[in-house]
Amino acid sequence: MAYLVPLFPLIGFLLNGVFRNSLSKGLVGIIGCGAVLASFVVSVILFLDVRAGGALAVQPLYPFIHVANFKIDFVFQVDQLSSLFLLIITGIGFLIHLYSTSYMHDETNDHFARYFSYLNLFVFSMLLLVLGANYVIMFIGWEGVGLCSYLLIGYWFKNTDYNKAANKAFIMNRIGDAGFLLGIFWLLSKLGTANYTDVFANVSNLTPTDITGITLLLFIGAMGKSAQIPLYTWLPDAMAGPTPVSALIHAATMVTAGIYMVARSNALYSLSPIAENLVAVIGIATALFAATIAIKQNDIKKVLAYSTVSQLGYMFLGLGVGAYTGSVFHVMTHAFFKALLFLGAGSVIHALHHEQDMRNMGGLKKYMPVTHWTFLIACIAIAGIPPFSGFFSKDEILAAAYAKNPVYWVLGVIGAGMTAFYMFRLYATTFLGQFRGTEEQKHHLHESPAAITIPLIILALLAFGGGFFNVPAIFGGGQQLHHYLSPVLTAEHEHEIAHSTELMLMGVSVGVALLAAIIALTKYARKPELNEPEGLGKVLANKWYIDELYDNVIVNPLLALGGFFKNVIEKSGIDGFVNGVGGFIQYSSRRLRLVQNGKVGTYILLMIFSILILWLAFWYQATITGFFQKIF
Amino acid sequence: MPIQYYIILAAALFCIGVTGVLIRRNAIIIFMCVELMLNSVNLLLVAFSKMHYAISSANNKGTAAITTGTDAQLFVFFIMVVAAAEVSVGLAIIVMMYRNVHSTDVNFLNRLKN
Amino acid sequence: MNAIIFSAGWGIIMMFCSFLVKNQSSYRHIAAVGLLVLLAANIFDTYGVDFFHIDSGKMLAYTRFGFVFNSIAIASTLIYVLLTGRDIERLGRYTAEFFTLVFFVLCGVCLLSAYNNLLMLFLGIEILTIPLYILTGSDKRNLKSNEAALKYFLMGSFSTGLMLMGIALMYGGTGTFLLESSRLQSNLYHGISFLEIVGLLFLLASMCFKVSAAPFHFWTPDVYDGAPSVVTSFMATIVKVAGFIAFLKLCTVRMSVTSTAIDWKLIFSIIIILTLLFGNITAIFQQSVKRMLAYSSISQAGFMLFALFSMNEYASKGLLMYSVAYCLATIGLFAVLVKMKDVTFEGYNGLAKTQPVLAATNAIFLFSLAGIPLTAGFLAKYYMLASIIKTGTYTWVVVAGVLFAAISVYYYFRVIQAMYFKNGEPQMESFGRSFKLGLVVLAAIIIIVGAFPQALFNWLYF
Amino acid sequence: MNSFVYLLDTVVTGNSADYVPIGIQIIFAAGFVATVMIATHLLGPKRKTAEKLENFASGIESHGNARQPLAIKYFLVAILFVLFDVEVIFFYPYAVNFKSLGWYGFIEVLLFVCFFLTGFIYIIKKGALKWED
Repeated sequence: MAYLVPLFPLIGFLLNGVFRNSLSKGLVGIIGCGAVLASFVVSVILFLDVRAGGALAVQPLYPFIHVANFKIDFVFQVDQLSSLFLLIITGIGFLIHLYSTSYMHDETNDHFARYFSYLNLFVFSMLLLVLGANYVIMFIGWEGVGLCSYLLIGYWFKNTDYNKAANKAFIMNRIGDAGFLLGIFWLLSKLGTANYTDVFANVSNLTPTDITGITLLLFIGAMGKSAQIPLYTWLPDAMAGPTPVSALIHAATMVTAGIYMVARSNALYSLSPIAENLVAVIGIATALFAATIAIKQNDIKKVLAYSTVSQLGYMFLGLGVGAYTGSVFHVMTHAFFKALLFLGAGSVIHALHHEQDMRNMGGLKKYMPVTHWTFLIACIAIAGIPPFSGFFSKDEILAAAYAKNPVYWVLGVIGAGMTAFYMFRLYATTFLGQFRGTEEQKHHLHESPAAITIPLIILALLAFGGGFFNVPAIFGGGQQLHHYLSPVLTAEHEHEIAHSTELMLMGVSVGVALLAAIIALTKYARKPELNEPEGLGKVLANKWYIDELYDNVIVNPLLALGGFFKNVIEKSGIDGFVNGVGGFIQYSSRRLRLVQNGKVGTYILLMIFSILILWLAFWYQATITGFFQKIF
Repeated sequence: MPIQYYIILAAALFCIGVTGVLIRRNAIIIFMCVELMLNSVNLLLVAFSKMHYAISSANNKGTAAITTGTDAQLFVFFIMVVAAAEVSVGLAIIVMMYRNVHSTDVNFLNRLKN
Repeated sequence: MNAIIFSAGWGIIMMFCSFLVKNQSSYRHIAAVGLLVLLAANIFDTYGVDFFHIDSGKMLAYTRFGFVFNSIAIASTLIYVLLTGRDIERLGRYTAEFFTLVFFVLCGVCLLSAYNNLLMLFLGIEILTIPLYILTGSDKRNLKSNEAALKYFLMGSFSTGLMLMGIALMYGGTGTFLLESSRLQSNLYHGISFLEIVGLLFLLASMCFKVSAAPFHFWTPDVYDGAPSVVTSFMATIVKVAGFIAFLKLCTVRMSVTSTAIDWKLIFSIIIILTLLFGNITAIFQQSVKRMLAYSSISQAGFMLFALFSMNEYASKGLLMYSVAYCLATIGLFAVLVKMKDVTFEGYNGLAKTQPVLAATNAIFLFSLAGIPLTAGFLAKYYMLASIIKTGTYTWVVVAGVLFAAISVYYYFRVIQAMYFKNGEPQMESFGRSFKLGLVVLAAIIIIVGAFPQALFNWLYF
Repeated sequence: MNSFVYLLDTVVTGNSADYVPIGIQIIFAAGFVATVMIATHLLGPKRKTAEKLENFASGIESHGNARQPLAIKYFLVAILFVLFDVEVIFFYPYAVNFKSLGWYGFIEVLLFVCFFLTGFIYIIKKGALKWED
């Protein structure tokens, strides 16, 4: 049954892709949304099955690569982890599809269909990634996701900048993928299998060096896909795509792939302290770094993008400190509120006719009530204010971080404060105060249609209530998610902190977040930041000049090296050699064909001589071969 | 007579044939030299036929199967027939060429080269 | 036996048709029907239904390999007749005789695929070549055709002389004409007499001549160039490949027996390298596509020689594959070539614009000859190279083979370049839609065989 | 016996020294060819006169050009004669074994003759033997 889940989006992709010129927009929307809805339904059934303790299903579909003893099958694995991800992907994915039918309605027919076929392919790839029962299948999905992100970011392909952004996303991802692939190869060469069950059962056959190497290489892949330092710069640029695509990338698919992969490989990571520490350090560094950048961004989508990077950092922090459940939980809640944020932002952008600069917004509260309220809920959720969902998940990670190393916790709380600050800055600048756009825009301001608001409302409910799936023991919760996932996340660290300490920690983090939120609200509701920033602000607004740094340190030297090879080595060296060979052959051709002089007598004479020579060669072949063997 | 006489005679005839092919330019004479080569082979085959009969009877105390060596003689017949067929075709080609260019010199027509 | 008798019989029927049937254009239909009958008869024979039980006294030995090859040869001839039948009619008044001779040649092919006796080898080769002398000169008023026929005839009969000398010496050494187990029959001769070896070398030289392997290839370019294109098409494909089948049998059965004491590999490697060298290098500078194809046939022969070098299972399979790939591609190329009024490279300029189907199929044929993957030619070359690698020695021959294959791309792609990237108005004879269809089918076969080679090989076993 | 099959006794042992006699023979063969060619060149007097190019017909002066155009039908008949004449060869082995082959052999020979006849019919039908134009 599991195969149905990716099958529906695949069919949707094929239908919309092949018949994009003949289908009407309505039909395209129905096919696109219907496919994802169908797989959502199947996912729910699967989830209930697994939850009811149904047989853990490893479902072989067909033999994929069979070379001698080396076997890789096309296998799907439905267990607690993958079924949960299936729900997130298909559920959120469906809402985004639904939202897109309205958001993309201005596109022409065939482009509309193209958009939906890409979208379905995206969901398909992500499902493949999650469902695969071995690293190779995961890699197929992994690559598919990368491809689709490229296609969708460059969806408006007439804009050169957008194409550049698409390229950037693809290349950055490829760098990570190379690491991922090497990790898989390493694994295959050591264990001969890539199946999760076999790998985790045979971990003991690996040396510590192997495990560290493999996990680090796999983590490089995760860095690319999940936008961690140093491979994060593609994600903010990925805003070039349509807003629902951003929502899809940030919430349901793509960036969570890295988290999924590390969580899936928890049995490996927990055996390598080096890898765990690196994951945690990279995670917290990214969380802080991205948060600082987000504070000074003026593009509504850029703020959200950096907030995603930052939140992903939290997730990796969780993974690094062994709070796997917490990370997965945060993936889930983050999916809710980040999808909500993006869709809300999309709604705003839609209403303002593709205006993305916050400085030209403001006061939208009264024009777009539904968007406003849902957006506010999302902001509270992401800021980690109880009892909204973000609080529970983020706190679980922070508690685990404290248990591991208090420094992580301190940094995490600072990051949480910044999160609250920039989110409420965003909220205040956008929805409070006075409208600062043109009269024209003001005239057209309106609440978005139902296809947009309904997903917003659903997501708002989830963003508010999503936390209750895993209420910590301290609040008398049952930790349902924790128990549900425990068969898969065997390496979960059970952190031992006293309840009082935990309460204190929560209090501090919530206090910091609330403080930051209030400062931001008061500061920006009345006097939004309209001028160009100065000093440190300018550095932050320019994203610490990281793009420029990469350009100068990596891209430009590479280009120069390429130019050197192209102009010097190839022109004079290789071309000269190749042309020389060609010239020599042509010359010998001209000479050799003179042998063919058209005279029967010559031919027969040559034949007779060759017979004699062949005879001699035959009779003295022992001497001849011996001679050659002596030379060579 | 010892077999090597025959072998040397056949080899000499064969060499004469080859030499003729090499040094003559008249197509008909070249062809005659080829026929000489074939006939040297015929001679050789017949000689070998007798030789094998002799060897066989010597090995079997004077009684060899009557058919021993006859296959070579039959082979000679086939060579003669095939040679006749070749003659008819070859002469026809030479006549055709003669009718077109009034020469039987093999080097006269030399358009196909390089 | 079916194929031999049917081909000879249908040849006689065609002969009589020449005065019984007046309508010129019906000859090729009769020939096509005859080839179909022949194919059916051979397939019957393949599965054990022999219409004539004739005791050949060990002179002929039928193998599945030989039957499959017969089928390939007959089917290729059928394709050849269907594609170029009209052009054969344009050749002169003797269309029926032309087909008669084609059938006789096929009779020789069938003999060569089954011979077990040097007499049969000799007869097969002669039945094969004598009609070809006539066909080469069939354009009677054309001086090039005359010259080609004369050269072919003189050198061919000379090589026949060599072959007969070889056979006679081998007979002297062993006392039998049988191909296999010759020495086992008579325990008189222990070891290998030098007469047999000298004979084998003579035979080797003449077989090399027949398959146009260097340094006995000199006749090939001149004869292929001078003969009428329709004849060249037949001569360069089916006939040459049949020569290889006979050669392979000679090598695997006779030489491998002697090779317990003697290694033929050095001689073969010399021949292979020379063949590849002459074929490829000389082809580069040609101005005429027809002559280029003649040289390319030499270089292809160089690759087919790999099978004789390695003499293992890969080799026989590969040779079968090669015969399919090479025959079909060359027949296709010549089918287009005979329609061209100008057979130089310039004549092909701009063909892709005026005749896209012809250009595309031509490109596929050239790809196959050059050994580009996904075509039958690639797999054929692959099998050939693999067969040598299997033997484990002389890997440098493989390296040379790959290098020369790379060189061959140059002159094959010159045609493609002319067709697609140059401007011109190619002058062509008229042709119908069925001709285009035939070419497309041919190209499809090449690609299908290239993608699913097992379809061909399974035939060897079932 | 040994004396006349000594050539057969050379057993190959893979040692190239065994082939020395062959090499000598080859060199002899090539040398023979070369000697003959060179000798004829050197020995023959070189007089380039018109008479030398004339046909030699037992001292009788030739009349006209021997290469006069000849009606092709003479040639045709001669060739056909050669072809059919030579095929008669196959009757010799049959004649030798006439009795032992019996009726079966007779039928086979009859078949052989029939093939002949088809060829003959073909020739007649094609008008190859038609003397008058």
